[in-house]
Amino acid sequence: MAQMLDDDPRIIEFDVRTDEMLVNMGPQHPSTHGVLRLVLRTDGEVVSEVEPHIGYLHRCAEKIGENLTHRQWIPYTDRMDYLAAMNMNLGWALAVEKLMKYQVSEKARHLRVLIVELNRIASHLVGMGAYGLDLGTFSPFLYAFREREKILDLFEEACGARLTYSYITVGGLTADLPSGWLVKCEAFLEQFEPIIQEYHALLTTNAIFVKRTANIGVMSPELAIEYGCSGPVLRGSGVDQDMRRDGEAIYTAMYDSYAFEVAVMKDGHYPRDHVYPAVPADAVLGDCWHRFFVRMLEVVQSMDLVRQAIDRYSACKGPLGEPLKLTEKMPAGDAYLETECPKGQMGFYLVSDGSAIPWRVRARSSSFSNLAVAHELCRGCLIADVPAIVGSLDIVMGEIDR
Amino acid sequence: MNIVVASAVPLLGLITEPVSVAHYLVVGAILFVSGVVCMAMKRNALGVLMGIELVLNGANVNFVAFASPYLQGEGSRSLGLDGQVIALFVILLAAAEAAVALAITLNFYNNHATVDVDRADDLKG
Amino acid sequence: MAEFLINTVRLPAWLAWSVTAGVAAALILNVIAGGALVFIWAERKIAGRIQDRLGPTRTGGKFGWLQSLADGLKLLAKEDLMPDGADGMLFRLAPYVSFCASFCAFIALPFAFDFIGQRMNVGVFFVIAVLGIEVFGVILAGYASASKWSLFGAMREAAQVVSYEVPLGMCVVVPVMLAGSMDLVTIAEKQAGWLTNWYLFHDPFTFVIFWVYVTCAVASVNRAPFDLAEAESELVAGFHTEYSGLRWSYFFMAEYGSMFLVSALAALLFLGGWNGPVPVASLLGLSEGTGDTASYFVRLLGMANLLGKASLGVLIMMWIRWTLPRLRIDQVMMTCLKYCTPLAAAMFLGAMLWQIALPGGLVPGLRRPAGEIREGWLPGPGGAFKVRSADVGKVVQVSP
Amino acid sequence: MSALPMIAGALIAAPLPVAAINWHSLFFLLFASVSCGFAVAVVAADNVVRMAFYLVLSLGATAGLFFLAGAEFLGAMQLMIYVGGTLVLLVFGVMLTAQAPLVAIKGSGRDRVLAGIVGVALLALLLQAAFSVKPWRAPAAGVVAEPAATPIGMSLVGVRVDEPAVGAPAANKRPGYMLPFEIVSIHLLVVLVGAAYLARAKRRKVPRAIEVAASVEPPASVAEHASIGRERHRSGSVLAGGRP
Repeated sequence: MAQMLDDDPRIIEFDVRTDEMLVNMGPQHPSTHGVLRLVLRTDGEVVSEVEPHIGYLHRCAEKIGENLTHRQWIPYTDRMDYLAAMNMNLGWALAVEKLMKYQVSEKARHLRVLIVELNRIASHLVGMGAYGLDLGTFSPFLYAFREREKILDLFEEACGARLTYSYITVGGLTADLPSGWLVKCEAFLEQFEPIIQEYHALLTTNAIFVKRTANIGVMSPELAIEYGCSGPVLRGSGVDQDMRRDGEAIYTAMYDSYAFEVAVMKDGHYPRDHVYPAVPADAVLGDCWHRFFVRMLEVVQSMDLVRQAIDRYSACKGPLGEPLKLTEKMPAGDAYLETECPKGQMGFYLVSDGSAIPWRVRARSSSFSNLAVAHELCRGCLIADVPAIVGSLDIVMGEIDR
Repeated sequence: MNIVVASAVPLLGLITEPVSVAHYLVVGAILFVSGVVCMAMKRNALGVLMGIELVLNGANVNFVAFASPYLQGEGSRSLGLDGQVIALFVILLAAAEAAVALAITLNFYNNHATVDVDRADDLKG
Repeated sequence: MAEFLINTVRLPAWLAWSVTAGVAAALILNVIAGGALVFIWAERKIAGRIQDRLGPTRTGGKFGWLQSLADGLKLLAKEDLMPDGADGMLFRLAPYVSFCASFCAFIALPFAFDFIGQRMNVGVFFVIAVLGIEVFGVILAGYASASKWSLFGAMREAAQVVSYEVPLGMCVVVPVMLAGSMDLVTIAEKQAGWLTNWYLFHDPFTFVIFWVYVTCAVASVNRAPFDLAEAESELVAGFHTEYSGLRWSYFFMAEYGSMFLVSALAALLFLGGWNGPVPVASLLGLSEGTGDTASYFVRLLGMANLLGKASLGVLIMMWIRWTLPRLRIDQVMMTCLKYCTPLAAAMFLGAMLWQIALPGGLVPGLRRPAGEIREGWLPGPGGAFKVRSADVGKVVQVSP
Repeated sequence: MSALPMIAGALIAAPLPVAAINWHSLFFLLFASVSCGFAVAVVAADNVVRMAFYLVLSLGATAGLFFLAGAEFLGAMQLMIYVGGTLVLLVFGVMLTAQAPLVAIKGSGRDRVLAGIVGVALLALLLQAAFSVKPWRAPAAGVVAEPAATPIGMSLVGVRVDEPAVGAPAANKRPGYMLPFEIVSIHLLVVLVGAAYLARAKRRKVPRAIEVAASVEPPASVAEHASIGRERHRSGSVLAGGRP
């Protein structure tokens, strides 16, 4: 312990007697990603404690879910992680399907993978751009949004909405893809691929960016597990866990026959399926840079998955299949399913009394657990590191407050 | 009104006559006295420090005045460059003095949690 | 101009001088205010282009150039708020302190030969000194706002600007040493002629120190990546969090004013001032010093030259701002103390030794001599002695 | 300060010949009144930040006086070092007086009266001295000061290039300021090191707050995943809305 403290250059005890200050970062603050309020206890520029205060966006989503049928609640899941609404839809749909032991058609399965992975790209683009914004660079944010717009255009064409899709629903999807969509999607992937190098140049390998993120907010794998972190935050600490591979059968079955490598540092290196920039010397496993880098890798990974899904989807003949009726009754019992959303493992739990309306609905939010670890990571950092650390957790308040 | 004008007319000389050394000396004197009073009166250590700065500055004004060639009237001679150089050294030493005094104030603050010089009586018997 | 008013228009001398001074002040003021308008527009357009956007297009005029004007109107009409716990007097005064400092520094800045508010023997020094006072307004604003974010911003700015004054001063001293004068006009005059006469290309050390100067200048005017005092992702808006309306715009004008100022200073000290890369005027047989109409034309050309160089500097600062992330405060200080200061000191020493070793430069005849001997200046064994007037103006190597 | 309204009154009432105004004197008056006025304001103010602000204005105006007296280099120096130095004073003032009681430490009324009496007496003495020598009151006309920056610089490296004052030793005998300059340089260095030492930031083995928390027995599970300051968190938060 003492050894660690000696090595930590940030812990400097000044001889000057100084007063601690309580500072409210948020709920209206440019870099808290929505209505998050962080109370900082600072000694000059050094933050000694960070306390997240949440609940400003609480909308009783779970309680509402107990008064609607399973399919009626889909639009409310849109509004949890509104940056990855498709993934939210899928999580709930799969949970209900698990309870009902319902199997969607092969075509619907591949379409779900396609859509969900595309949404993962969009979500990571926002996370990446906003992270640049947290560190004071504005342009990558707009570069990221430019590409995200194209994904949203695709979604709009597929389901009519740009943010809250309700596309994936219990028992399938609300509609099949329009004709010509796949070509556009492939064209997008084609032009998007080289742009990732641009992001790497502006952020990942930028000297100032590395200085600001490497060795900042280092989270040990043990700490990550203890706090229930998941997703890129967990994998950034070197824990090899991805629900798409390690999850329950009903979920992993979706990714059967898909080839992908979990974006995590194993044996001292990241997957080598593509050419990625080298890990900078200053970066320590579990710091902000690694969390960011894992997201960047997942963008490429998702692109591969989308390509595979396009192939498999177009190989499937026959109809997509109709989703379940709004009032389809569920068997009595309960089901819990965690899926790998862009922000982490999103779990939905429902208890049914045999009607179409669930008796109890609960959601396990990944951002909630990821945010909880912020106060551990921010201890002893500088004020400028707080946005860097909280931004690297890539939280969405809609999901935390529900 | 008449009284004001009558008292003001001699003051008109201030803006019609050229400036002499005596003008500068008056400014220097006022700065100096302000500094002395400040040092004597303030209980805030930083205030005392500012008083010292004022005193040194008042002295500098005098040096500059005596060094200036076009303030010199008949029968007196300018200090020339020497006056300016001495003023320069005063400025440098004042900066050094401020640094040390601040460090002392800071240490005092650490030990007493105040910058009130009246409380610096630890050595009192 | 004053002479013209006295002799031709037959104004009384005091009025003539007042009018002249007023015109000069108004011109400088308009350089700042008008410059701010143009630069804000340019910043928007540049940011837009860099970010694959169009920038303002719809406010009116071609390319949306009325946008800044519309902004100005908005700021004028905006309610002027003051926090409850603020120190009213200091809160109100702070923007003016900043703006005045920025404005005052322009007084000693020559725009072309003889186009200068007040030619000063110690011009460089004055500009740097007055520019340093700008931070004062920022600190007052931060303190008086009674907001913790403002206070953080102010403390950061104080630490940063005071630290960066050291390497900045060292960078500035090198051209001063080469020219043998602190007068900005003299320094720029010495660089007249071809591109190779610019102090940037004087020797390798000045080339390096120019980039140190650029770094320090960006830091001392608080632009990205050193814009910690107003880091919006950390400190909301830093020292001007609580300001709105006209007062806020004074800070803004001060910022753009000092951006232009340090760029112009860079042009004057390293990039030949108002002298272009090719001495067009002297090739045509014109001179800027004679006082006839042609010389005024040459001066205007020089002014365009200087304004162009300074604007280019400002544009580069904008480019940097929209590209790089922001440094952290300890990294900013490290950059100053660990890199800029030692580098500036070493380059200063190097430039000095170069002057002794190769006073005429590597290629003789390509460059004007840097230092000149004036009468009675050469130190001898018995103190100063007179130099023969035939030697005056020649470069004499002083043995150490 | 009271001279200003009187002059203004005089300007209105008396048929003042504007052409007779000596601009140099007018600017002198301007700078002098700012300088003196704010020097007095430093004495009168209680808030330490305002005091520093007044001091800066006073020193800045004094720099203006130096410019008027032909000491351009000294004026710029004053702006850079003195005003810059006071800036640091101000910063420290802000830092040290974040608590309200320290912003305004007031002297007692008795002190004020006493200081006022002494001050006025001293001022009277000094003014009398200032006006006592006749040549000091008689200004020279038409003398233009030589730029002093270069001679000062040369004198600091031990060479005098300025015109000797009347009655001064011959040019090559006059002393340069090489030695004082070196002494001052060393002095500044020593002061810098000393000040840095006095107000140093030193590293402790364990941060203060953790020391306090170390006295509280940490839960067993904590020791397993040692991370910086974890124990401290367990010892309780002081933040509003603390955890259960």
